[in-house]
Amino acid sequence: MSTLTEAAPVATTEPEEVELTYREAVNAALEDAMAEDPTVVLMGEDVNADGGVFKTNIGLPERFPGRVMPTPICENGFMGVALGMSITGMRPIVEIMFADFLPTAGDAIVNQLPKYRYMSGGQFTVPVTVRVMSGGGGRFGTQHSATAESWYMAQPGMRIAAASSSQAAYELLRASIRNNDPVLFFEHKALYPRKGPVRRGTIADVGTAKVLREGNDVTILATLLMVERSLQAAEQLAAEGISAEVIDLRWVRPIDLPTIEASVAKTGRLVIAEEQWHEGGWGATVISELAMRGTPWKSAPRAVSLPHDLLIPYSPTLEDEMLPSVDRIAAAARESVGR
Amino acid sequence: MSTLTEAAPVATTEPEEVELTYREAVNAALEDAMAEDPTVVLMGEDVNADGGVFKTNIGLPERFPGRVMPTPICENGFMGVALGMSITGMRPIVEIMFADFLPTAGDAIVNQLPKYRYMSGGQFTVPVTVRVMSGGGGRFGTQHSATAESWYMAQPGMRIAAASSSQAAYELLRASIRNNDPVLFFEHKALYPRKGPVRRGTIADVGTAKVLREGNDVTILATLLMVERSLQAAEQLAAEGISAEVIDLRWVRPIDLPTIEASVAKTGRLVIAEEQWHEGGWGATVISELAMRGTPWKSAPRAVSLPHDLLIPYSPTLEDEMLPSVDRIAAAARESVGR
Amino acid sequence: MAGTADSDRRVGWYRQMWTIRLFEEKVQELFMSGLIQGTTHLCQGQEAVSVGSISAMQPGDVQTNTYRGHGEALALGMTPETGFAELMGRSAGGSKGVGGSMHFIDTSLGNIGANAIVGAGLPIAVGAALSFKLQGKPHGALTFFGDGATNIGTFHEALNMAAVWKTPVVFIITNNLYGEYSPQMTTTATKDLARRADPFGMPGIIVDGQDVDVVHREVSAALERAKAGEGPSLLEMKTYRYRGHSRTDPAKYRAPGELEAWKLRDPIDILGAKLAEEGLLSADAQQQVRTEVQAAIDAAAERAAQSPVLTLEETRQYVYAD
Amino acid sequence: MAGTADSDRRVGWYRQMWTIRLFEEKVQELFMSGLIQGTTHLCQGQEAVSVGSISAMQPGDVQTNTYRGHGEALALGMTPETGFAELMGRSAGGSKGVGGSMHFIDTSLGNIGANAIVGAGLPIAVGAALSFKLQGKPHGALTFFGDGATNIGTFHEALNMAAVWKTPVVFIITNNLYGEYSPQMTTTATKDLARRADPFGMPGIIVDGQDVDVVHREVSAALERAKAGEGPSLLEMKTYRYRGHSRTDPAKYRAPGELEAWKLRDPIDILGAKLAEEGLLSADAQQQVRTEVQAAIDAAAERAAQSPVLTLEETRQYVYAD
Ligand SMILES: Cc1ncc(C[n+]2csc(CCOP(=O)(O)OP(=O)(O)O)c2C)c(N)n1
Ligand SMILES: Cc1ncc(C[n+]2csc(CCOP(=O)(O)OP(=O)(O)O)c2C)c(N)n1
Ligand SMILES: [Mg+2]
Ligand SMILES: [Mg+2]
Repeated sequence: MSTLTEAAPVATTEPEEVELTYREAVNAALEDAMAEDPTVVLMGEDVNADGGVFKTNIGLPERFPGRVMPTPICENGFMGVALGMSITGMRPIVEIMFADFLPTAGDAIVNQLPKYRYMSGGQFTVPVTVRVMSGGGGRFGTQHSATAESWYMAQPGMRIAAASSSQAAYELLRASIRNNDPVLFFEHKALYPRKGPVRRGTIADVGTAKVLREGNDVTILATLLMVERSLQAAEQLAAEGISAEVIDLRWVRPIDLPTIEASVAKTGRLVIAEEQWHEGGWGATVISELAMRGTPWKSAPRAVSLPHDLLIPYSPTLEDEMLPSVDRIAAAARESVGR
Repeated sequence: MSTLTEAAPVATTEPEEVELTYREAVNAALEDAMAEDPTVVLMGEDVNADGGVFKTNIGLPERFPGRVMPTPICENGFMGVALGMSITGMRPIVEIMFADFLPTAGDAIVNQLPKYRYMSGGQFTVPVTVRVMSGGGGRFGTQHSATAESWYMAQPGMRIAAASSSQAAYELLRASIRNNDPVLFFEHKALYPRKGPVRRGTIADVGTAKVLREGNDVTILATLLMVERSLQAAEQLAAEGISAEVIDLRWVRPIDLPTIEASVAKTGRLVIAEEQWHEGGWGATVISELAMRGTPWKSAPRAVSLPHDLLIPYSPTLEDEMLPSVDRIAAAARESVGR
Repeated sequence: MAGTADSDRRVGWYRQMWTIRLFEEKVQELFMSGLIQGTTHLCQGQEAVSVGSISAMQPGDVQTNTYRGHGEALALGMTPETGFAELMGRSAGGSKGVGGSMHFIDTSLGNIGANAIVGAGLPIAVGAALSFKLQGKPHGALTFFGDGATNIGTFHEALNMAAVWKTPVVFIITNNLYGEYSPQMTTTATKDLARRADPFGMPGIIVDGQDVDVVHREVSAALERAKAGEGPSLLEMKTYRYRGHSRTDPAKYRAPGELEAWKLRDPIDILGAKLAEEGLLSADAQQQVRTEVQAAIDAAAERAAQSPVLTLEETRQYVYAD
Repeated sequence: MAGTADSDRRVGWYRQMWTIRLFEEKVQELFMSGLIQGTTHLCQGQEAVSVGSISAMQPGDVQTNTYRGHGEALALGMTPETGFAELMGRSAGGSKGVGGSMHFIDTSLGNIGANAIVGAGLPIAVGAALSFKLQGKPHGALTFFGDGATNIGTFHEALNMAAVWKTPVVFIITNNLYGEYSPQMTTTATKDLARRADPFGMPGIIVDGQDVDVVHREVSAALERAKAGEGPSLLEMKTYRYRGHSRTDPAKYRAPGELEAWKLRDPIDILGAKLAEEGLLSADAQQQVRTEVQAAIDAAAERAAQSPVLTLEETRQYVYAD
C-alpha cells in the first residue's frame, strides 16, 4: 500500500478573471480543488448545512455528493480522522470554525500532523489542509476572537498560510490543498464580505510573501485583516509625503525573509502590523531574524500589536480599541521616519 | 461564595541551607508548599505511585494523605478539574508527565486557565500551577522531547517559569504555587540528578531573570538545561580571554527585559541559547524587543537553537547533535566578539 | 426533601420562566436595533430545564453552563438589568461587559462559569464538586451542556473522573435535538443520550424537559444522591429551542411542523395549566405576571443602556489577580 | 470464513509468539548493555493479542498501535533485524532510526502508525477505515490501545465517529490491568471495558486475550462484520504484561502472586499445549522452535548493530514531502 495520494488531478481549472468576495474566493478554491481531484473532501462541524457557518461552502454539498462531510463536535478526533484519511489515499480539508478551537485539537496539530511522516522515516505523506476561521472584531468575546496564526509556527513539519484578500484566499488555499504536507490555512472572519479580483486557476508558490504596494521610506509587514489596514495607512501616509511599502507575509511558516530583507534594505525601516500579541509571534521572529542578519536600521523596527497583557473584550467599543487600527499603523510608520 | 483561596498559609518554612538534587529540590518545594497551605494538592497521572514517574514526589503521599491524587489519563479533563478546584477554595498543582502532552490539554491551557478570571470581569482567581516535565536528550523520540516553554508565551493571563538548577527549581516552584494566577512551571528531565545548594524557604520574585555569572564581552541568555551549558561555555570562553555574562531567563512570561537590557548595554552582544526552534520562541521575542528599543549592538545578536526544519530524532547520536551543545554556544559567543 | 416544591415556589417558577422567555425576546429585539452586537444563543423553549434544575440547588451549590446560559443565569437570580448591561458591553454587566452574551457569570449566585467552548464546563464542575468533597463542604455542582457536547472528549473524561471519585456533581444534558445545524442523529451514535451514563456505572435518566416539576424533582433527587456520596448522575432533558442556533441561523434544517409540535408542549403553558387547575394562579393572574415581567424587562433594558463602558485600561485588573 | 485457522497457520503463530517473546527479552538485554537507549515498553505476556488479532487481517487492511507495539509490528512481518536496527537508531530501522522503540512503522505491511501519545491512534484508524469506505476499497482497520487509553477523550470521539459513519474498524483494548503504575480500578469507572461500547450501539466483547485461537476468531468475526458494513466493534482483551510499564519500572504496585497467577495461563504455553495435544507440534518440536527463534534473534541483533547511522542532514527529507 502506498501512502502517497497517487491520483493525479483529473481536471484543471481554466484561468479566468473574476470579481469575487473573499468568501466566494474560498468557495471557488474549494470547488476547483474538488473538481480537479476526486480525493479531496471537506469535513468539519456543519460544513454541509446552509453553506457552512460562515457560508463559504455554498453549493459544494450539491455539486460533490458525499464529499462534504459534517462531523460531530470533536476537533481532536476528526483531525486524527483526517490524518488517517490522508495516509490512505485521500486529501482531506478540515474546517475549524473558530481559530480558538485549534487547541481543542492540540495533540493532532502538534504531535500528529507535523510529525507523522518523520516518525516513520519518511514513509507517509500527510496532505491535510486545515481551514481556520480566525480573527477579532466580530464581538465574539475572548474565547472566539484569536487569529492564532503564530500559535504553531515553531513546529517543523507543517506549513502555515494566511489570506488577506480574495486573490490570496483563492491561490493560497489552492496551494495549501495541493501541498503534500499538512498546512494550516487561516481565513479572517472580517474579510469574508470584501470584494476583489481573482484569477481563477492560479496556485500560489509556497513560502513567498508579496509586495502589494511599493514604497521607499518604510516597510509595513502584515497578515490577514492587518494587510487591508496597512494599505489604508499607506494611503494616509502618501498624502503626507511618506512612501510606505506594504508586504503581505502570506506564509507564517516558512517566512519569506529574502523578500522582507530586500524591502528593508531599501527602506531601512520596518513596521509590523499584527493582530496578535507581540510575544512569540511571527512579527518578533521577523525582527529577530533581521537583527541577527545585522540589518542596518535607519530607525528601530516597530510593532503594532494587541496591547500587552490585555485580553480581547466583548464590549464593542473596547474591542475596536484593542485591535490595531489604521491610525496606529500609520502613527508607527510616521514615528519610524521621524515625524 | 468567595472564590479567593482565603486560607492563609498555616505554617512557614524555616530558612535552611541544604544540598539537594534538582529532583529533591522540586520535592522539597512541593513538601513545603503542602505543609504551609492545606489547600495545596498535587494531581496527575501516577503522581502517587513510587514517587511519581520522575521520582519527584517521593514521600508526599505518605506525609499528606489524600492530597496526592492520581488521575486517569485525560490531560484536558483533569486540567479543567484543577481549574474548578482553584475557583472553589483550593490551590492545585497539576503534573504533566511530558511537555509534549500539553497540547492534549490545549483548550484548558489556552481558553480556560488564562481567560477564566477575565471572562467573569475579575470575579475569580485561578491559582493553578502546572508542573511540566520537559526537554530532550533522553532518547524519548520526537513525541516526548519538547521543552515547550514558549508554546503558550503569547497568552496574557498566565505566567511561565523555567527552572535551571536546584535553587531555581525550589524557589520558582514555591513562587508559582503561591501565585494567584495560573502558572506553567517547566522542569527539565536531564537536570533531575544535578546537585546544588538550596536555600529552603526562599520564594522567588515573579518575573525576574537572574545574572548567574558576570562578564563584559558578551551576554548569554538561556533557560533550563541550556543554562548549565551556557555556564560551561562561559568557562571555555574565559580560558580564551572572553568574558561572558550568563543570564538565566527564569520567566518566559513575563520576560525581564530590564535585566537583559542592562547586561546588553554593558556587553553590546547577545547570544541566545535555547532548546527550541528559534521561530516563535522567547529568544526571538527578546531579540525583537531589544531591536525595537534601538539597542546599539556591537555585533549582531545570535541564537543557538534547534536546527531549522529538523525534528528531534530518537537515534542517540543524532539527538545529541540536534540539541545546542556547549561548543555551539561557545562558538556563537566567539563569533559575536569577532574571534 | 427532594422533589417537593411548595405552591409559592412554583408560582415563582412561573414568573422566572416568563422572565427568561421575555428577556430572550428582548435580546433579539435589541440585536435588531444594534444595541447588542456579535452573536447570541437564545434559549426560548428550554426554560423548564433552567428553572427546574437551578431551583434544586441549595445555598453553596454551584453550576457551570454554556454560551446558551441566559436561562440558568436568570434562574440563579441575575437581574435582567445586569444581563442587558453585559450584552451592551457596559460596566454594570455581570462580567463588566468584557464577557458578553456567552459569559454570564456571578460567583455570588453560584454561577461559576458560562463557557464558549463546547464541553469545557464539565470538568470544571467536576473540579468544584471534588473540591467540596475534599474540603468536607456539603455542597454539590450541576453542569449544563448540549446534546452536541456529548460527542466531545471532555464529556467522557468528566463522567469518568466524577464516577471514579464519586464527586457530588449532576450532569445535565439539554437535549434540544440539534448541535448548531446538525440533527442529533447525524453526529451522535445514540438516540437516548442518558444511555451514555451506563459505562460509568452511573444512573442515566431521561427527563421530560418541558415540565418544570419533573425537572425539579429529578435534579433534586440526583443532587441529593450526589451529596450523600452515592455518586454522580447523568440527566437527559428532552427539550427544544424555538430559535435558531445563534443570531444568524434561520433554522432551515428543521422538519416542517417540528417547531409547532413542540410549541404544543410549551413549558410555560404546561406549568400555567397546572397552576390554574390547582387554583394557584388563575389565567388572569398569569396574564398579569406576563405583563409585569414585560414591563420589568423593558425598564431593565433602558436602565442598562445608561451604564458606562469601561476604559480598556480598566480591564487590565481582570487579566491577572497578582 | 471467519475464525477457522488451519494447522500450519497455528504452528506459525506459535513461532511468531516466541519471536515476540524473545525479541522483547533481547531488547531488555541490549538495554542493559547500553546498545539501546531511552525507554521501551515491552509486551511479554500479551503475545496472543498481537498474533491472534494481526492474523485476522487481509492484504490491504491496516492497523495502528502504540508505544507498546513491538508485538503487532513483528506479527505483521517486520523482521527482528529491522526492529533491532530501529532500537539502535540505525538507518536499517523501519523508521530509519529516527523513530525508536515507540514508532515501529511499516506501511507496506499495513502498520500505519505506532503512537507515543495515548489515544492518538484511534481516530487515525477510524480515518483510514473511512477512507477505504469512501474509496470503495474492501479493506478495514484495527486499532490497538490500552485499558488506560479508554479514559481519554479521543477514545470516546473515535468510537462515536466510527459508529455514526459505520466505518470498517475494530477497536482492540489490550487490557493488561494497568495504565503505567495505576491499577485499572483506580482510574476507570468500569471493570469490563467492553461495556464502553454500549452507548454507541456497538458490540462490546470480552475476549480471553491469553488464547490466540479465541483472539483470532473474535477479531476475524468483528473485522468481517465491519467490512460487511455492519459497523465497528469494541473488543476487550483480558491479558497481562509480565514486565513493568517501561524500562525503569520495577512494577512494585502488583499484588503478590498476581504475576505468577497470570503466568499459569501463559499464552505461548496455552497454544503449545493445544498443538501438542492435537498432534500438530510435539514438545520436542516446540523446544526446537524456541531454539531456532533464539538463534535468529541473536543473529538479527548482531546484524542490526552493523547498520550505519544517518547523518542529521539525511533526516531532513523525512520532515517534509514537498
Ligand atoms: C470545541 C468547540 N467546537 C465547536 C464550537 C462551535 N459550536 C458552538 S455551539 C455548537 C453546537 C453545540 O451543540 P449542543 O451541545 O447541542 O448545544 P446547543 O447549542 O444545542 O445548546 C458548536 C459546534 C465550540 N464553541 N467549541
Ligand atoms: C496523552 C498522554 N498522556 C500520558 C502519556 C504517558 N503514558 C504513556 S503510556 C501510559 C499508560 C497507558 O496505559 P494503557 O493505555 O493501559 O496502555 P499500556 O501501557 O498498559 O499498554 C501513560 C500514562 C502519554 N503517552 N500520552
Ligand atoms: Mg443542542
Ligand atoms: Mg494497560
